[in-house]
Amino acid sequence: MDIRMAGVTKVFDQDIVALEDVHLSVDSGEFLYLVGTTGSGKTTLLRILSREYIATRGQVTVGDRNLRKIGRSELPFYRREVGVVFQDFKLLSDLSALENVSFALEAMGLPPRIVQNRANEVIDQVGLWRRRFLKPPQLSGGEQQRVAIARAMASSPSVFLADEPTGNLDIRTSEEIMKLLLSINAAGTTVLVATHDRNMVDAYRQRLVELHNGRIRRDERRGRYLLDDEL
Amino acid sequence: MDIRMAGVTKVFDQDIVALEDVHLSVDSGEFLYLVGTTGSGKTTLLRILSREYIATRGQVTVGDRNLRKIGRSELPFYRREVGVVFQDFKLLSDLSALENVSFALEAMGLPPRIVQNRANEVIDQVGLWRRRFLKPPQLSGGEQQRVAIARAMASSPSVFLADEPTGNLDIRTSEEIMKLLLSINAAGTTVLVATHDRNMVDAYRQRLVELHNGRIRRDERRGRYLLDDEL
Amino acid sequence: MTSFRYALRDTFRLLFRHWGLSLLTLVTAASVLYILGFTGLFSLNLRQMISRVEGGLVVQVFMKKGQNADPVVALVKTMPTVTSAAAVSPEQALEKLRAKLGNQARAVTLLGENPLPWSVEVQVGRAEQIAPLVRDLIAVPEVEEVLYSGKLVERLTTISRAATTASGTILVLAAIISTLVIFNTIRIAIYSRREEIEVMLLVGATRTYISLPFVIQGTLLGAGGALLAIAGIWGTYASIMNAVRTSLPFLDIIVDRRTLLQFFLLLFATGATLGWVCSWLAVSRFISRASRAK
Amino acid sequence: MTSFRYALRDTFRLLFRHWGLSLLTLVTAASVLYILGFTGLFSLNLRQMISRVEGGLVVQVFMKKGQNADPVVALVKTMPTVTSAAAVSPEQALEKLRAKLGNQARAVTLLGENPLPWSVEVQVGRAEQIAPLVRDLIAVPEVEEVLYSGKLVERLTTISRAATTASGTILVLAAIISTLVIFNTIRIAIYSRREEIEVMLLVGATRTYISLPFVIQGTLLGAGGALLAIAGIWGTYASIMNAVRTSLPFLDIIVDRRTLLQFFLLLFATGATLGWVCSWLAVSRFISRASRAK
Ligand SMILES: Nc1ncnc2c1ncn2[C@@H]1O[C@H](COP(=O)(O)OP(=O)(O)OP(=O)(O)O)[C@@H](O)[C@H]1O
Ligand SMILES: Nc1ncnc2c1ncn2[C@@H]1O[C@H](COP(=O)(O)OP(=O)(O)OP(=O)(O)O)[C@@H](O)[C@H]1O
Ligand SMILES: [Mg+2]
Ligand SMILES: [Mg+2]
Repeated sequence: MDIRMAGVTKVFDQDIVALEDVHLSVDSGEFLYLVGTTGSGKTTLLRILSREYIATRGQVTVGDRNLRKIGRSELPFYRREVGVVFQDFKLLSDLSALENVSFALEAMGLPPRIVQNRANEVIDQVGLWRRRFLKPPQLSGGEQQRVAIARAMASSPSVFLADEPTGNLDIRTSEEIMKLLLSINAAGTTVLVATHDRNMVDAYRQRLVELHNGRIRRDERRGRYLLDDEL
Repeated sequence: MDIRMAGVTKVFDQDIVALEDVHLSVDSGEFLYLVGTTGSGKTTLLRILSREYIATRGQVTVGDRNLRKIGRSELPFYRREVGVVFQDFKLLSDLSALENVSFALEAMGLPPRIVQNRANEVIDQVGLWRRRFLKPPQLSGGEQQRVAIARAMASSPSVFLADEPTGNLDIRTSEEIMKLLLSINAAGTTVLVATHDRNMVDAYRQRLVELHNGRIRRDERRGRYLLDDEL
Repeated sequence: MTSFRYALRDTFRLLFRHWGLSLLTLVTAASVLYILGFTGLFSLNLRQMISRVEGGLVVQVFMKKGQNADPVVALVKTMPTVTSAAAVSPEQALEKLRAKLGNQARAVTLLGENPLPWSVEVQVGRAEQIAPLVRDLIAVPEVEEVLYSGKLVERLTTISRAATTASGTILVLAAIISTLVIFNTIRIAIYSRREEIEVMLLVGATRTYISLPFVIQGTLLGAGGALLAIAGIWGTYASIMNAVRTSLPFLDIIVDRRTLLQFFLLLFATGATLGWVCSWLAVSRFISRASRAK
Repeated sequence: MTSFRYALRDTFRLLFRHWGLSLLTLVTAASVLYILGFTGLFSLNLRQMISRVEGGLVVQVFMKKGQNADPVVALVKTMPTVTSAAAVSPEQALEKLRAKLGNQARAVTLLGENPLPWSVEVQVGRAEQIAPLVRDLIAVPEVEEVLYSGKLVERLTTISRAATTASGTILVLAAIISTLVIFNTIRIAIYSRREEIEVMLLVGATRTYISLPFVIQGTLLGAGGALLAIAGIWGTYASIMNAVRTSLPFLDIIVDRRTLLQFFLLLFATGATLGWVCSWLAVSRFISRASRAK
């Protein structure tokens, strides 16, 4: 699905402007890095796309849906088409890694056998087969992050939003995850990745959007991760 | 304070061996990177030092304390001497950034005026002055991470344990945090930093210990971050 | 269908993963329903005792000298409020008087001819039906005098009314309090799972999918609490029945198994319904709050 | 000292940041204490009424023909259990008999000479004191006969004993249930803050520092709940007193302000203590569990 943001501004209480007049257009099947210093608005942008937040001003459409007009009963169905890797994982701590994945699939009403197969498959893909029965508090940070990735990709969403998917991973594992994201993208899914990971951004060049104080500062087809003094 | 670990092994349920026969000696005032792939045991090692976990086998002493023998009533006082930046931050979500720092100081029984001054000081040092009244859910990932750092350093601990303190930070901010850690270390504090951040490790060379499957694989005075195939 | 199976499994997950919480909720529900049930039984018994006392009230109708009791007995048979009517001959009346006087009975033996008239003893079911009955009886020409303990009837009427109001009020109060406590407990229990609910919403679970396990759980806890309460009440009440039977046999407490069974079924239904409605309300509010976009 | 100031501030933080939770706990505590208080008042009233009835029991002592009542009056004055004793002359006795006979009074007017003896009406405070009294009176040579409603006394004795046991049991039950519900509610409320407790432990807070705000909070909620409950009970009880005064004036319910005040103070203390002990137990258990090293 394609994403269109036009003049999107997000203002929080106390006049904190997290996003300001953002125009962004992502075609169906594109891969996009979202970079920017901490607090520049990456997570806020992704949250607007997952309809956790509603833009204070501006238009957001994903596929043929106007996010401002999604009703209470339609929201779950929208969310099933959008896979999200949350920056803080948001795993259920009393479910095992495998159950964390399968319960998300179950919530979509899929029959048990399909759920089991798919959950096993993605847990294996993120390299957690041997850890699948452990619960999040028993997993290392990187392992938790991979459970979060597995859960987000399990439902084969049309849009994949990943907030720092390699923030807790070593370089080798990061590379594997990046390859996974690229393969998801290759299957036609639109992928947005918010990241600070310079190594990855430079190793796998893709469209790169840089946020600065809530505004888009750069939008390049095969951008490199640049520091302020390198601009 | 110095840290001595001798033959430390940590086995969890289901025979998961997170650390195996670790011998590590860190002198008072040293700075040490802890690296290793995800799941290699970095967090487990730090948790043994903060007495969240007790080693299954082996001896651990910090300063003149044998960690196996710390009693229930002594534990709080030990923990005050050890500042910890947790991988998942562990901030209280209904306290503001500033309060998250000050409450930790208050818990040590410091008088209000000293608490206020010190909390303001460290919040400013990590660059959150303008965000100090926001609560964790209102802060970006990197901002939360800096609150966690501020809280850990506020009490001027003798040992500073940081688990991925730059995992959610961009390169520029990471550098500032690294400088902060180095200045804490320069003041005589023993600092252990578990990290995946190759850029930082290579930019600020320090003693480097690499864990691999729970065992120490490398221990170099000014080590570089190497991938398996670079060894 | 599948999602109902998931819901059932999740219910048991909720119940057993947080079994401490479940147990606390269960015990609270049981305690509260115990109180509610006991209050209910108490009201039932109160009403029964009062109606027994009321049923024992007697109106004495004295006929004029030389008249027998037939006209009054005939009239009274047509009245729906009258539960019994017995004619008393002068001889029987004298016997009774003697018995009643006890040690002063010698006074009676000093009488010559029996001076007492025919009379009828009439009983009704409820104290407040006495006043109209008396009015009708006095209108009968053959009746000399109608005697009844006016003050007692008045008292009984007010006591009966007061007891009805009181037991009703107590029951309503107990019901309100039970609902409050159960609702609060379930809400607090759900409050401690708010993160779970938030995460479920974020991954696209529907409201029904999220709430079903909580609602089933609430219903089970309510029903389970009710069962515990019933067991407790049965235990206490059985020992009360025993104690009453041996030492206060004149007290008319309810021992009829059919009535008690119905009562317990009602309590069970109340517990399950309370658990159901309360958990549904509580979880709905949470879902609404958590799914509000900021 | 400073840490107590922190504790106070944190208490209010707990109370108001999670005000929904506090309110739920408060209402639950109030509800439960309302029930407890009401049960208490009910027991008090029950005992008072029974003791009034018992105090109204009369033992009639009939003297031998020609003897006056003085020896019995003299004897009875020395007995500590006797609350009143009144001599009745034969003339008074005849008057009473006439009144008692009602419409059969004509029988008495037919008597010639007054056949009735001197008698004494003796009252004691408690039904169970009657049997020994009677034994002593019968031993007096001038006494012809001692009359008392044996069955009634027996009944009253058992009723009085049963009521004492019952009201005691009910009170104990209510107290246990209150404790359970309040403890559970506080525990569930604390359960939802377990992360907070864990974090505090990790940054080196002492047990006291962590528990103090929870304990103060629990005490305040218990005390606040008790105040609400007292207000509620006062409201209900005042309207009951009113209703009783106007329509059941013969019912002896407690209206003495001093007694009620003492009772309410006791209830307040109970609420505060319950809140205190329960929150202390609950938070201690949590801290112990959370601080166990793995
Ligand atoms: N709910 C909120 N209320 C108030 N301010 C908020 C809220 N959410 C975000 N902000 C503010 O908006 C700004 C942007 O936050 P955002 O989380 O989008 O940053 P980010 O680019 O994801 O940063 P990071 O790389 O550190 O995760 C931050 O300064 C943050 O304090
Ligand atoms: N409480 C626990 N119970 C069972 N297994 C555990 C527990 N804690 C950690 N482990 C296991 O021990 C191993 C080491 O975990 P640890 O958190 O120390 O890794 P790490 O080096 O910090 O990894 P990362 O870089 O991903 O944070 C992991 O495989 C993890 O699954
Ligand atoms: Mg972010
Ligand atoms: Mg770790």
